[in-house]
Amino acid sequence: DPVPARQQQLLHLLRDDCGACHGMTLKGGLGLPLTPEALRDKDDAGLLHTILDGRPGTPMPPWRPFLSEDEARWLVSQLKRGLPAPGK
Amino acid sequence: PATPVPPPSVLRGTGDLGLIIERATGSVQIVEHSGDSALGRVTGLGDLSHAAAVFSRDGRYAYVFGRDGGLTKIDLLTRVIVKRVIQAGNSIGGAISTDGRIVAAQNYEPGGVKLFDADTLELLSEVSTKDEATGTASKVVGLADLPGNRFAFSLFEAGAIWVMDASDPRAPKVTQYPNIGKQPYDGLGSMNGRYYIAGLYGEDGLALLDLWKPEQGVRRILNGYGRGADPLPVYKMPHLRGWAVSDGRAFFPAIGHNSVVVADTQTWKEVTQVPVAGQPVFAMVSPDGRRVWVNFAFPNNDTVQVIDVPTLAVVQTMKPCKGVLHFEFAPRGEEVWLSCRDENRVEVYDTQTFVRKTTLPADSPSGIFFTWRAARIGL
Amino acid sequence: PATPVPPPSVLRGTGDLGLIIERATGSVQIVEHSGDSALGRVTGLGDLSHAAAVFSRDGRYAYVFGRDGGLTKIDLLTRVIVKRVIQAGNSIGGAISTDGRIVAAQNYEPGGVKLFDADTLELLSEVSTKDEATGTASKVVGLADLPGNRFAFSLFEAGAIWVMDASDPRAPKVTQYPNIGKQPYDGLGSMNGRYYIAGLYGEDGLALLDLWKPEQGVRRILNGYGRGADPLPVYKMPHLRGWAVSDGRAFFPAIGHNSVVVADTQTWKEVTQVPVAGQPVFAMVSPDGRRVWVNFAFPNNDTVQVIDVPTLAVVQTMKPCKGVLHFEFAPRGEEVWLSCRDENRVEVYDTQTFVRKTTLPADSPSGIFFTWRAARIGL
Repeated sequence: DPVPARQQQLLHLLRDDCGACHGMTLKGGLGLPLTPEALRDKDDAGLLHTILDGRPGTPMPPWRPFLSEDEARWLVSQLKRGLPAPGK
Repeated sequence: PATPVPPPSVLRGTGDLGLIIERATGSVQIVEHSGDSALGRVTGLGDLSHAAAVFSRDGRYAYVFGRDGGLTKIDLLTRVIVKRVIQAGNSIGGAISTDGRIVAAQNYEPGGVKLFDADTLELLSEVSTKDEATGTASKVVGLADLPGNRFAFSLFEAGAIWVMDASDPRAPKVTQYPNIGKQPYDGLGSMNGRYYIAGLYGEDGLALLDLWKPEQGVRRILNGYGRGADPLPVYKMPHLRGWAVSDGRAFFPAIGHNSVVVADTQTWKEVTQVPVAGQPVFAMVSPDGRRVWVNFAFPNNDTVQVIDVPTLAVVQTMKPCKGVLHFEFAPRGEEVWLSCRDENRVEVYDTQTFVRKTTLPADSPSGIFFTWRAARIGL
Repeated sequence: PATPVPPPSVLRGTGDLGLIIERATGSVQIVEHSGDSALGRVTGLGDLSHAAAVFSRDGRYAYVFGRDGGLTKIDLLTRVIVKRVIQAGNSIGGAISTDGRIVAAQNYEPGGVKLFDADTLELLSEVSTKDEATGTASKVVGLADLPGNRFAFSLFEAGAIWVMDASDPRAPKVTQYPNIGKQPYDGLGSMNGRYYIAGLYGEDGLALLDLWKPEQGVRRILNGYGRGADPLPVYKMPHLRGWAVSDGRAFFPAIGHNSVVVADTQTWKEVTQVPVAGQPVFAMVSPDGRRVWVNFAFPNNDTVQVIDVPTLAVVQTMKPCKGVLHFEFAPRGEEVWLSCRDENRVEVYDTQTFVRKTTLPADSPSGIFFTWRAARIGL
C-alpha cells in the first residue's frame, strides 16, 4: 500500500480531480458512477487498466503519468470498499 | 482617512451581488463586488460537486443547479433558501429564459431538459432525450438561452443539437439537428444569441448553428484544428462559457491540445492557435474585449494566462493559487474573481495591472456567478 | 387567471428597475420591467427638459443629469432623493466610471466635465474646455465611459475629442485629439469601449478613435455620406447612443438626411444607406443584435421603424404615438419601452411580434433608462 501521506493525496485526487468528471461523491457525472455498488460486479483488473490507460473514445484519460500501478490498485480497492467521509 | 463603510444591510441593490459555490460543503457564499466582500453563507444546497447558477431578471434570486439534481432558489437579499426541488439524479447546469419566467435544467441522469416556473419552481414540462431505439437518454450539455424564450442544447451521446421554443413552456416545441459531430461536451450562445456553438470531444472541430439562418442547419467549423496530432489525454473537460468573441474573432479552448483556437467570426475559419500552458478549461473574453483569460486542467490548474486580443499573444502568466476552477469578471471588467479550490479562498485581481486586490475565504470554491448575467443573452 | 402582481415593497431586487424622465414636471417615475409597472414618482429634480441617467454598480442608485446642471442621486429602492447638487448652468448628461466610484457630468454652460464621488456627490475635479485664445469654453458632448476608469468626450465648438484618465479622480489626465471635424454633436463608446465615435454636425462623416491603437489617433470615416446633397434642416439632433454595432456592421443616424448609414466595422467603409421615414434621432440595435430600431425628428416623431440586420431592410413601420422621444430595451431585448411625450404615456412593445404589451401613464416622458446600464461599458 502507498504510505499514509500518499494515501491522503490519492484520496484528495480522487475527490477533486476524478470527481471533476465522476462527481465529488462519486455518484457519476460525465463519467460513470464509482460507488461500491456500481463497481461491485466489475473486474479489478479492468478497472485498474481503465485508470492507468483510460478508455479510448471516451473522455476517461490515462492516469499512468501520475499514478503507479500500486497506487491505482489501491484506488480500485478503496473504490470498491467505499471511501471515508471527506476530511478524514 | 477612508470613509467608514456603512454596515451591510438587507436593503441594498442587487446589481453587484453574486455567489461563490462551495463545492465540498454544499453551501454558497453570497458576495458583492462593489466592496469585494462576502455578505453571508447559505447552507443546505446538497451536492454542489458541480454547480452552475442563473439569476432572476431583478437580480434578487439565484437559481443554483446542483450535481444531485437539486434546483435551489436563493434570495440574495435575505440570504435564505426560498425553494428547493430535487429535479434529477445528476444535473450539470441550466439557463433562464429571455423574459426571466422559465428556468431550464439540463441533466446527465436521466438526461433531458426540464422547464420550471421561475417564481414557484413548479415543473412545467420535460423534454426527454431518450433514444427509443437504444433506450439510452443522452446527457444534455451546453444549454444556452436564446432570444424569444428559446433554448439550444446538445446531446452528448446522440451527437445532436436541439433548439427548443418555450414560448408555451408547458408545451415546448423542439427542432432537432442530428449528426452534428461526436460527443458535444458543451455549447454556448454567442454574439448575443445569434450563434450556438457546440464543442466536440470525439473529433476536432466545433458545430455551429446560425440562428438567424436556421434553414442552413448546423455547420462544422475549425475541422482538424489538431492538425492530425494525437490528442492529449483530457484530465478536465474544457467549457464553452462566457464571451468568446471579440474584435471579430472567436476564442475556443482546444480539446486535447495545449492551445486556444482563434476563428474569424465572418468566415469561421481558423485565424491561428495560441499556444498556452496546458489544456484550457475556460477561455473567456473580458468585458472590454481586450483580453482573453484562460485557466487549465489538471495538473496545470495552478496557472492562469492572459491573451492580448489585438496581438493574439500571451501577455501574462500567473500562478495565483492551486485549483483555479473558475473565474468571473465584474460587469465592466475592471476586476476578475478566481476560485482557489485547494486553498479555500477566492482571489480578486485587477485586470489592468494584474495586481491582487482582495482575498476572500471560501470553502473549496468552484463556480463564481454575478447577477449581471441576468441581463445577458446566452450565458 | 392572470398571475396576481405581488405587492410592491422596498425590499426587492434592483436589476429590473429603471426610471422615466418626466421632462415637464421635473420628476422621474421609478419603474420595473419584470411586471412592467411604475413603483413611484420622485419629485424635486429641477429642470429636466433634457435629462440622462447612469446607475451605481449595484443598481440601487440613479444619477440623473438635469438640464439646469442639477445632478441628483436617487435611491431606487426607497424612492427618495439621496443627494442633489447644482453643478453647472446647463448640462446635457454624463457617465459613470468602470468601477462605479466616479460620476462624470458633461456641461454646455460653462462647458467642461466635472467628476463627482459617486457615494457623496462631492466634487473631485473639473476639466475645463476653455480655449485660452478665444475665452470660449466648448460645450461638451458625447461623454462615454471607457475601460480603466477613463472617459472620452467631444468638444462641440473646438471640434476635438479628449480622452480623460480618471484613475486619480482628483487629478485626471487628459489626452487631446484636435481637429477631428466640425461640430461633433454626440459620441459613443462602441464595441465594449474599444471605439469612440463622434458624430459631426458641421460636415458629413464621423470621427473614430480606436482605443486599442490610440497612437493612430482619430480617423475620419464615412466621409461624404450625404453624397453632396444639401442637408435637410435638422429639427432635432440625432444621438449616438445604445449599441450601434451588430453582425460586423455599425449603424449611424445620418445628419440632415433621411437615412441610416451602415458601416463595416473591420474597414469602417460604408456598406449602404437604409432609407427611412424621416431624420433619425436614435438608431439602436436590440440586445439580440437582430434588429435596429429608429425614431425620428419633428415632424415624424410619431413614427418608429425597424431595420432587419441580416437583410438591411426596413421590416416594420409603426406609429405608436406622438412625440416618441426615446426608447429603451429590456436587458435581453424581448421588449422595448417607448416614451410618448405628447400623449403622456409610455408604450411597451414586444420586439418579436411588435405587439403592444402595456401602457404606463407618465407626464411628458422623455428618456427611459434601465439599471442594466450599470453593467455595460460606454452607455
